[in-house]
Amino acid sequence: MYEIVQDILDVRTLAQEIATDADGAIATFSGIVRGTNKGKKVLFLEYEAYPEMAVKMMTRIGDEVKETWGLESMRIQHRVGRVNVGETSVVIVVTSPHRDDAFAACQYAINRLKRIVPIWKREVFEDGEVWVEGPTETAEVP
Amino acid sequence: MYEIVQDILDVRTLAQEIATDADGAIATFSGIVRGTNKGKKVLFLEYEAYPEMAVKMMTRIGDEVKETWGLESMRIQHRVGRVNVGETSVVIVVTSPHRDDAFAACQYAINRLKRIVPIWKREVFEDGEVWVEGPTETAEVP
Amino acid sequence: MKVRVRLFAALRDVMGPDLEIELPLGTTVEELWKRMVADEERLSPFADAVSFAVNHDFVAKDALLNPDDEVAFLPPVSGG
Amino acid sequence: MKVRVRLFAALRDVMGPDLEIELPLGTTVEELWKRMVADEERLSPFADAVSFAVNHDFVAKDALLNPDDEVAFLPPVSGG
Repeated sequence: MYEIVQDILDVRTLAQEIATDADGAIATFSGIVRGTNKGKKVLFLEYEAYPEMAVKMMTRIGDEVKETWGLESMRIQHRVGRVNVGETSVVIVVTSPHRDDAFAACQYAINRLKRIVPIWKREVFEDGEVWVEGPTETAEVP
Repeated sequence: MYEIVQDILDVRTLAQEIATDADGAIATFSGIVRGTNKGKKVLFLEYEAYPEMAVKMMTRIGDEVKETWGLESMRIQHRVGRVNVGETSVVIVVTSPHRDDAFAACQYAINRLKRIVPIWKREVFEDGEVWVEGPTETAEVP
Repeated sequence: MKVRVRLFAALRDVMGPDLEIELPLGTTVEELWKRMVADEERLSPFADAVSFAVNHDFVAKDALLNPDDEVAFLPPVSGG
Repeated sequence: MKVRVRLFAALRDVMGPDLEIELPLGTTVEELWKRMVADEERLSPFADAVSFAVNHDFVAKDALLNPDDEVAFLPPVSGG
């Protein structure tokens, strides 16, 4: 359900694997690599993960979604390695009986992922590269 | 961009057709046919549209999304005819530079579609069928 | 004047998809609907539950009809 | 006792991915980090910017380490 992958499946396949007879809604989020950042042309991104902990933290997000919305049908795939401009780096799929829950859970999951899942991206430009740091929350336990 | 169709394209294809270099987020909503409604087993749904007006109203929703979030990259496809349990009846795809806008616009669009787009569904059960009516808003101009 | 009337879902089951109706100038969309309900008893369950559309846009009930308008009486929509 | 230290992103560029470190019993995760920063000048830019994880879970800075723990010092994450 929660995976660090080299290649992301398409969202229809992911959704079909989790949807049940009671579900009427699928909400998905896909992160795609932008061609520019702060005015600089991005060539591609390189993602690195702490895979064991990343899966554990994505599973925790799944538990939080289950606790808040009662939904057990969520999938997250995050790529590592090189991801080119226009390609998908992360996909979150939530299926639910009702659409408001699907949207809320999906949006919660991507926001949470960006805070607690140990994955880092390096932006590669024509003239160099840089590790991107998320918002700092020093030594906090998220 | 806004279509009444016999078959819905997969969301990846729809997204690829509208995403630009500046987009970093894709939010999608898919409506799928539930196997039961109010405890009764649903065999399938039959959707009927007023096609010319449906496209016009979906285009209006697109205009509203553009006005509110500045997003021009939305697609909506809604099926007509028989749609079986587990199949997708409607898909909305929004791409955006930022994820919060993508979610908000996508959620707005499906809520609005369910109020103003002239499409109706008939639920077919083992022992009969019934036209489903949305919330009544008599002679109101939505 | 003549207008075209289009009907959908439960209303289509009663009336068929399409009518042409001859009306006096100055008729409002609500007056046309009331006349149709008076003429066809099976429309009475829907009397207070339709929205009015003219030429593919919602209109208020007091909208005046014009020759060759395409009028539609819409049950509460249930797409999605 | 021995613990394993894993490093990622900019920290990995400085230190490599993986270390084994011998520590006295009763060492906290923050004490280990301070010792590493003291030993390796190139870690100083990150001194106040890491989160602590032990055995794949975030921990507070005063968490005591145990033999064979897997410790990680995490720069602010930037996935998504």
